[in-house]
Amino acid sequence: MTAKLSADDLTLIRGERCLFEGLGFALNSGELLLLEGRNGCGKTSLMRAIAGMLSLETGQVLWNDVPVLKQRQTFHGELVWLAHRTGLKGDLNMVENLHFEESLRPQSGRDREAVYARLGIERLKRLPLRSLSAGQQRRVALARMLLADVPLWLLDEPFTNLDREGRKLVMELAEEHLAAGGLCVMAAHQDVDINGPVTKIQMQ
Amino acid sequence: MSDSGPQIPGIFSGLWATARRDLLLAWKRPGDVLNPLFFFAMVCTLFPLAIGPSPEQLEFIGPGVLWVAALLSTLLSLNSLFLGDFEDGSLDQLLVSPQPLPVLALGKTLAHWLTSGLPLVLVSPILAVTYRMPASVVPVMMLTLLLGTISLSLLGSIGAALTVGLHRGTALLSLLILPLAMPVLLLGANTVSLAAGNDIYTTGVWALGAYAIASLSLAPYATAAALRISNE
Amino acid sequence: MENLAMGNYGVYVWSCFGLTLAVIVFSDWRARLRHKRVYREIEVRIKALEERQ
Amino acid sequence: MWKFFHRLASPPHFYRLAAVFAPWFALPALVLIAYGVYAGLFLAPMDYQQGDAFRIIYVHVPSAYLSIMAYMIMAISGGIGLIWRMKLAHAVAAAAAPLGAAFTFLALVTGSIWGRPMWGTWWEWGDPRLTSELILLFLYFGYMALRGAIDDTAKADKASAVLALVGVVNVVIVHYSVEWWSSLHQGQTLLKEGGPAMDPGMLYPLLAMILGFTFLFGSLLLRRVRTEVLFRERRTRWVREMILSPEGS
Repeated sequence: MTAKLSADDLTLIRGERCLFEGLGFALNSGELLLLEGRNGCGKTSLMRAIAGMLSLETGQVLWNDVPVLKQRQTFHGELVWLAHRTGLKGDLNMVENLHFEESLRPQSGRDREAVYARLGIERLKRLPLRSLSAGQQRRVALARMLLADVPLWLLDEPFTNLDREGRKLVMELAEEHLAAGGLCVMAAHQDVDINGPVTKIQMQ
Repeated sequence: MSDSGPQIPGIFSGLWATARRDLLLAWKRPGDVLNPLFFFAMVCTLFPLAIGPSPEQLEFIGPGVLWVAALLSTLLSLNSLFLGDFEDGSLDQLLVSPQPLPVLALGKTLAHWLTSGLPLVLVSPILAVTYRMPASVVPVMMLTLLLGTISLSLLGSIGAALTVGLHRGTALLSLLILPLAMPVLLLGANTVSLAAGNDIYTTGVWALGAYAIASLSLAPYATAAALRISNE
Repeated sequence: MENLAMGNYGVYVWSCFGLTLAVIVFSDWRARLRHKRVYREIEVRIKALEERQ
Repeated sequence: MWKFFHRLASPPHFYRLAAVFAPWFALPALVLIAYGVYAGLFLAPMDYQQGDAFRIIYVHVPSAYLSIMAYMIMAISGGIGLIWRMKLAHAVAAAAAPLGAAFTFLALVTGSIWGRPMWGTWWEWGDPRLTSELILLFLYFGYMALRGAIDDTAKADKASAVLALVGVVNVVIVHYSVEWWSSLHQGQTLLKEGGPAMDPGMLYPLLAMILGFTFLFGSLLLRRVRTEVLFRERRTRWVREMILSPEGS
């Protein structure tokens, strides 16, 4: 199955500021879109626009050549979004948090224990997330991403709060996802070293 | 990836999951459930202290006081309906989930009602007794509160969704919701008064029921639209 | 004069009409003022931009 | 036809047209209101129950009617703005709110002044219309407060449109529930519904006032929408060109 994410002529104005204008891209299965630029230059806004959460001044985002706003649910069933804020509940433990996500999104049926072990969080299952470090919480968010069965990954600053090893792991996971025919949009202000076809958008 | 495409869990799964998660959160933080109840009891205490303990007077104002207290305490708990989700980013995750947003909003509202409206209904007889409400009227009061709090939770979810993420959100929420909630209060309190005066009160109950059904079928859409707008 | 007294209700009737007039005039005056202010602000900003170029 | 609406909805076009049309609303308003006030105050016969105090209806009823109409306009244009993403519709909604609130306030105060000689009190909770009107005023306050609390205009437009649409459903419910409530506790009201037919000498001035107030509202609204459009379009080229052009505006 191949998938395609594309956009043309995206313009977003927030209040008085024009964050981007006439922006376009096309991304096919197995490709990575890298959004570069310093903080506050509109990477997150572009990511949110791709996810269909912002109303754009002009242009549209297309999934398999159909505007995402016309098939919001289908589109949302084919993506996970690793946002800056993890969206996990501090009062609940890892299993409870992931269980919630399972009820909303198609699941890949991967071996859970193996995923936990790979992310190094297999011992944290019964602890409330509040008591984990920021890096560990981010790993739980990564587990959520891996357990979902979706072609499109939206990764907003995935390296935040992670150590060198964690960063390497994220890059490996992204490479594997691309190799399996997935698509990936990544916003990062650091250097990213991922093998595979990469499109870059430099944002001002 | 299978060729038939991945299966998105059904809408009841989404409804149940959001409700279950919020109930679980309420279980881990019982204060959030208990505080509005204490508030309810305290507002009910204020009136005898302010007006005086004359039994006839208390019996007369009882239905109104209980209903006003219920409305205010629901309002108190509404502010946190979407706030926690907004702050930790799970609201974003709900917005990009493949489930219909009105269903998820309904799930959250259901959990809100189960943790704020329902306890209120269950506690109300104790306070009604202190206001010398006749035993025959108490079930009517509970019924009106049951139907009324459903409507209030649903109406309130619209207001909470509109004000989530705004500074000064709490005061604004009251300003938005109180005028919308006035018909519910009016119907509820007067129905109980009618019942206490041995008058025919069924009109009020039917009207409250109709209001609850109408808000059940319309409010989730408004809430969903408001959530998308607030979170842009 | 008798007509104006409105059979002892004059105070009420005239205050109602007077108040209505006052509110309408006030609201229109505020609207005009705001229009002028908005226009002036835009004018100042645009002229300043023009001169800089 | 569509083309006409489309052009009307374009901000520069509307901005120019509104300036042309505003006097065409103001003129009939002036004539009708002048006739209505004169005829209502001096020509219309006295009400046999209320005496001359009934003449207050000549300002009370048009205000009350406009208070509802402004809310409808607000909700409908909010809905149009939400569905068809028409920016002008949001500007209309934003401009209608303070006007509607002003007329609601007028309806309340004139009703209350009427109540003083009639009921012997400034405020009578038993009157369903006044009570509904008060709740309507609160709805306007809520709407304007929400608008004021959101900095981003586009977001404020959409959020307040949702609120207005929810509110408009509620206005109907408020009306009927308050009616029911006051039927439990008897009350006398300023304008009796289904009462005896009005004397034509009383009715015509009232109709003239209602029509005149409608035109007046139209002209006041046009002016406000114009300001709103100018403010919202302050960064656009047409505003720049208009301001730099020698004749200005």
